[in-house]
Amino acid sequence: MRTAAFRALVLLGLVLVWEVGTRLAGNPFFPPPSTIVARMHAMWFSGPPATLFLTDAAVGNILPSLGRMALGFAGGALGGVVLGLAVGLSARVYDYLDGVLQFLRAIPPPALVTVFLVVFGFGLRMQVAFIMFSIVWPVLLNTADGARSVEPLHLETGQVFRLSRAERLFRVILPSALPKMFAGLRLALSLSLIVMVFSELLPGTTNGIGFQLTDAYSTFDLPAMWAGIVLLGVLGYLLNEVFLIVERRVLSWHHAARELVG
Amino acid sequence: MSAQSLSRARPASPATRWSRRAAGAFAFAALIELVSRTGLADPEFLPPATEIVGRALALLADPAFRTHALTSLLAWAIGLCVAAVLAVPLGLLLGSVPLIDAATRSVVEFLRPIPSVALIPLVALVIGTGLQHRVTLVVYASLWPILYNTMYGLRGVDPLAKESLRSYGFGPLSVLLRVSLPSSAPFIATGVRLAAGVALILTVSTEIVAGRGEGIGVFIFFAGIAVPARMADILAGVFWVGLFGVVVNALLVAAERQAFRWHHAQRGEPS
Amino acid sequence: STGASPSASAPPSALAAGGLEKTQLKIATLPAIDSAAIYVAIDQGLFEKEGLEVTPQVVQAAPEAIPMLVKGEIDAMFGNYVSMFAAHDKQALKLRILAEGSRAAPDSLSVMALPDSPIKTPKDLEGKTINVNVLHNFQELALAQVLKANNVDPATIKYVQVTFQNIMPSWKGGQIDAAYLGEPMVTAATSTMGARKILDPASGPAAEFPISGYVSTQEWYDKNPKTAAAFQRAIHNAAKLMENNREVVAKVLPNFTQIDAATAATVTFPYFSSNDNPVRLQRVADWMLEAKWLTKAIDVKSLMSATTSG
Amino acid sequence: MLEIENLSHVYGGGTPNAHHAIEGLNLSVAAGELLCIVGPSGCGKSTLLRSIAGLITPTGGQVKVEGDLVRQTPDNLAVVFQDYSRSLFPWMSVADNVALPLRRRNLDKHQRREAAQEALESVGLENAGRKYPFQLSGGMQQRVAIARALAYRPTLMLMDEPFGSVDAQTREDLEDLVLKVRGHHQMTIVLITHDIDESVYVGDRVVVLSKAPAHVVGDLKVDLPTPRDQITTREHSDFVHLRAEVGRLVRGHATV
Amino acid sequence: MLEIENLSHVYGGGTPNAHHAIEGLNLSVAAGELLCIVGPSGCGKSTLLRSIAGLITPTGGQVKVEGDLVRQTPDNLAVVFQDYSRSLFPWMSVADNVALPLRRRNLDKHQRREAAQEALESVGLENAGRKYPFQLSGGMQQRVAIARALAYRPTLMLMDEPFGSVDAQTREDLEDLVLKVRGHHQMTIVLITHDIDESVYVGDRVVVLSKAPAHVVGDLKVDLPTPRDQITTREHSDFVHLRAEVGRLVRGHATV
Ligand SMILES: Nc1ncnc2c1ncn2[C@@H]1O[C@H](COP(=O)(O)OP(=O)(O)OP(=O)(O)O)[C@@H](O)[C@H]1O
Ligand SMILES: Nc1ncnc2c1ncn2[C@@H]1O[C@H](COP(=O)(O)OP(=O)(O)OP(=O)(O)O)[C@@H](O)[C@H]1O
Ligand SMILES: [Mg+2]
Ligand SMILES: [Mg+2]
Repeated sequence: MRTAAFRALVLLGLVLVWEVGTRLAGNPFFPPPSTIVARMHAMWFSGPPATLFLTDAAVGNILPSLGRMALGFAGGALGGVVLGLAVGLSARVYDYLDGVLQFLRAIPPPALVTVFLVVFGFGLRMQVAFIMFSIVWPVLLNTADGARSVEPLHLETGQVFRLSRAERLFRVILPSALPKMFAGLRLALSLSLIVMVFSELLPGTTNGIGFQLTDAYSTFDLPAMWAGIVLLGVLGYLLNEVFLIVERRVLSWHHAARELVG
Repeated sequence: MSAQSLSRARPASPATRWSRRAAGAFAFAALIELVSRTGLADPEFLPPATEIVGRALALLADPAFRTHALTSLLAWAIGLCVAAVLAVPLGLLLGSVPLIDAATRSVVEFLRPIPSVALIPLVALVIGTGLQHRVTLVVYASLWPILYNTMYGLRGVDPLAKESLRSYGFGPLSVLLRVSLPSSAPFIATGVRLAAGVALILTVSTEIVAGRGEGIGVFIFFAGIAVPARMADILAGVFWVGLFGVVVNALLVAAERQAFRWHHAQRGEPS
Repeated sequence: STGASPSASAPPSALAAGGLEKTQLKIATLPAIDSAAIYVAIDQGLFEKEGLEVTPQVVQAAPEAIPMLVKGEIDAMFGNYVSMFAAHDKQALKLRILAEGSRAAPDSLSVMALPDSPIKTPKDLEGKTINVNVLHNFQELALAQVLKANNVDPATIKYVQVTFQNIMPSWKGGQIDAAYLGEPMVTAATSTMGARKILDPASGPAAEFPISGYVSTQEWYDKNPKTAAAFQRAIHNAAKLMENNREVVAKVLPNFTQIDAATAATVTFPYFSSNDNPVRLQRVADWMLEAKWLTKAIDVKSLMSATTSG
Repeated sequence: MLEIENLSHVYGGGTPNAHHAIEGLNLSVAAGELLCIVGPSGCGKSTLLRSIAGLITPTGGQVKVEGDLVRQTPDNLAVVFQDYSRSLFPWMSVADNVALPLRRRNLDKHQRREAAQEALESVGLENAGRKYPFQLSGGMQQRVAIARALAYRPTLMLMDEPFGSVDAQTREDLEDLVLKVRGHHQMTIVLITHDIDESVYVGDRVVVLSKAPAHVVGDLKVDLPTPRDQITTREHSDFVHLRAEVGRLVRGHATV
Repeated sequence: MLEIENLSHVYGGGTPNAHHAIEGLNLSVAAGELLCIVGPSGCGKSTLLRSIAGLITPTGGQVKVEGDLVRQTPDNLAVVFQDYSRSLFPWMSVADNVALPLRRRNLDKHQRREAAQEALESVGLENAGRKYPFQLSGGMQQRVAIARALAYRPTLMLMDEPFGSVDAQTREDLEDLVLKVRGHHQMTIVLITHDIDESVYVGDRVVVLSKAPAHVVGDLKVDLPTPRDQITTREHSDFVHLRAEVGRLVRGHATV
């Protein structure tokens, strides 16, 4: 509770500095936060109570964005965990796939837009594929690292008691790899928000936070652009908090064992 | 690099391993070739692999392309180094002083999801559009994997190892640098490997969206605005970027194996 | 002598030429045919004659050059009026138009359909999906006027933003019904795909629609009035040279666009303005206001030089 | 039951740091026998155990369990590792740790839980089931590892200094527990210990290994009356004699 | 040297799983004394040691070392942990592990290396310096942990079952080593052991703890002639008597 109050205080201080700083600078590219918040309210949160005060613009842009993000994150996370485990556990799979995966990992998605377009076409499929392709890597690499650094004696214990492959995977390797996997998932979560914005620059997009944001910039509606930025920041912050709650649940043993002593 | 397998398989010989790698790469190339040649994807927009690779090799001889490549390389290298130099100490700080972590978390988590597209004009406005523009964006994006892996790595350190050093009267800083850091170093290194990829992507992407002068991304952009778009050129550029990623990853993995022999040898992996 | 000359090594002739405040200029341009005048002026020594030394910097899109302009990294830029007026309206930039650049010529822009498409007439476009390079820009503005003149309700058109490179795949893949193309794509689509022209967006009310011009900030203009005038003269002179001489244009195109000499010989050029005309430019601002893209009216004349040169 | 022929193991073979842990070791253990192994620290006892369990592939010779060459871990085998604390899974409660291997036995969840609780009771940890390993003391963790192996009811049990971290009284109780279980369930047990008295007290046979590279330097049959008893057996004259004998053999090959 | 007053420690205080490990424990140790602590498994011995080392903050009472309240780890203290294998740093060679704490002493690199090598020799590991911990057997790792503590030359040394994983001969040698070093360097030593003979053999005093929550149930002065000797001391009638006495006290409070 005290740290929460402390954090709120720090945040408040920073917003104040931001407000004062931008007012003094008077640069139209950097509107003060009060202007931004007013714009956010007008644009998204001044709707009727029936829609939880969301405006049509909010329903039509924020929700689709979140949907894309959620789909992309889920798909990318799943793919990353499965591939990461495969690569981390099997020398054979590693040999076959590692080169190709490392190749794909280095490819800048904007250069592949045309290829995505011919393969997936306009719309949701392309966007979700784009997000998945971008966020899978941190999950994949960290999971592989986690799967590889399981305590050797744990593996041997599993072997001695002749645990089945599935049992070894789900009861020994996965729990050990989980802390590292979570580092990857946390990276992927905010990344999925970023890539969601990119995905809304893709040909044919007609809605979304990223769409609004770039449209605002191309028409120099700078407060609206900042409204998008701030919304992304707030969403990122909230998603991260939710993530941390889940993580604390899942990894309670890890935290307890690591933090209790000392 | 052998992996801990579910069942204890005998490590394959280097020859076998290399042939598997070759098979993997070949299969991937064959897939593209097939998709393109059969018209599953319009070959005008996804040329066959042979054509891409042929074009890539031809580009090597083009001094203009080499300049583009070197410029990107420079931005990438500077960006990655700066990110690592910033992120590791920052991660150590945030990972070991809960108060600072608490104070900064809302800000950090707020800043993190801001996409570079939104930042491109703002950064240009504040620090200009030269090399420093790309480098700033690269640093901003590739900071996170290193930062997070450092923080999570610290959490995985065996508390008894820390207690051992503390019991000899070493202060928190010594414990951090002599126990927590080396113990989490392998995971931090994985973060650096992740960041290397992110930095590469960001370098080229920024160039594609907002680069001028030189850079592989600029090369790709110009190939894209030709009529008709020079897809073979674009994908040849992509090919070199991807290949560079493979090489960098391999070098980093080799460096890790050298630096963390204790980590791998303990797990029965041949060094 | 004026102390404002930035460099002592500036050619003495430049100082003699009329006491320019600044002789070395950096100008942002676009990798498109519209930017040709500045390259012709360089190529033909027109800037040199004015005592100017101009370095063009190609940027991907005009909005990216605006931070550079605001920050003073460049002196002026070549950009489309719709973007510039929007920026001016939102006070991101205090605009000054140094010289007009290009206007749409017949057939330099075109809304086209593939040979087997059911779209035959402008009326068929109703309810269809059409690409634009950037939403809420001059393409939409001009087309809306022309559609109205053809009895088509512009509001029924669905615009999607598609980057240059992806127009062809989206079109062939059926994701857009008709393609809104500029040169050199119009020529290429006609010759290689047999595409049909449905409508010329630069006809009727939008004939000779002004697209882009050379702009700086008001502040820069106030500091460098003589340089601005010299620059304007050089651009207008280049445009005059280009009017009846395709070769001077074709010669410079490969320098900054991806158009090779062969294509350069066949494409339709836009009109390059050899004088400034506030009246035709005012039309753009008025249409923008009508489309509610501006918050208040802009008096274009007040943003332009008193000397219309030409 | 267990035959070891001419076993050798070299760590880091081919490198300048190669270490010959075992060389030309021969040993056989009959079904139902309880064999104690003693030997100097670092001689290769744990290495031997790992070879039997199929966790390492020896560089020479062979190990056969019930006539089959050991390539993988044989069926129905349990190991209590020397490094017991690392062999427990920190993400599972103590009861789950004990119950996990029982998935290989055809038991339902309820039965597994009961078997685990029973095993924990037998080592004096009836109240620890819901705790996590890190919440237990060293000796308690060691007993969890023992309980896990016992609950599994293996036919071959390998124990690497299983009673090193418990107090004297508990140790005696655990010794008797192992003897009792062995009798009930027809287990063959190989037990490594540093306590010479213990080796004679629980063992049917005591094998003494030399210092590295390990080979057998003594193989003593323990002919003490059964069932054994902590007071009377240890007072038995044969016990005193055997223990002196083992002591002599070990001392002849110590390290410091 | 060391005073413990009314010490209590509760793990997980406030939760339903709260565990009272120590309650109202009083103890004082004179400078230069070697105190042995015995007690049933899980009673709270390691917890007591951690409190003395300042690694945990006890929930009640206080610990004073040389008159100062222990808040942080006191100076010139060394601990040999029960879980020795985890207390070694896997990324360092054995020699570096031993030499690391010497950075707190004003020694240059060369001196550190020599002191480490000397300590390793004293525990019989002269050839292990360049190896990594995982390349050593359990007993060898334990001896590295002992060597690390010895090389540091602390004034207060805390040892948690330091000889549990070594063979009988090595164990005796290490016992004598500790006695010798204590004499030379004026160390105060608190040593936890489960071996009752050992506690009487090396201790100046033996303290017996009850089962959890731990408090002192016996405090015996060991008045055996010094220097002690593995053969003669153990034959001494007082030894036999004391050991029986300690045994009785421990058994009265065992767990199983
Ligand atoms: N992974 C390894 N790599 C290299 N050498 C090893 C490895 N494991 C063990 N050794 C060496 O092999 C020898 C035997 O080790 P082992 O663990 O079998 O001894 P042990 O008899 O069990 O000793 P202790 O009683 O101390 O546990 C030791 O000298 C050790 O240094
Ligand atoms: N981190 C912890 N959380 C909760 N309970 C703990 C924790 N550590 C120890 N305990 C409990 O405290 C009691 C005392 O533990 P401690 O490790 O001090 O015992 P010990 O006397 O050293 O036993 P042993 O001889 O088996 O090592 C035990 O019952 C144990 O379950
Ligand atoms: Mg061993
Ligand atoms: Mg203990």
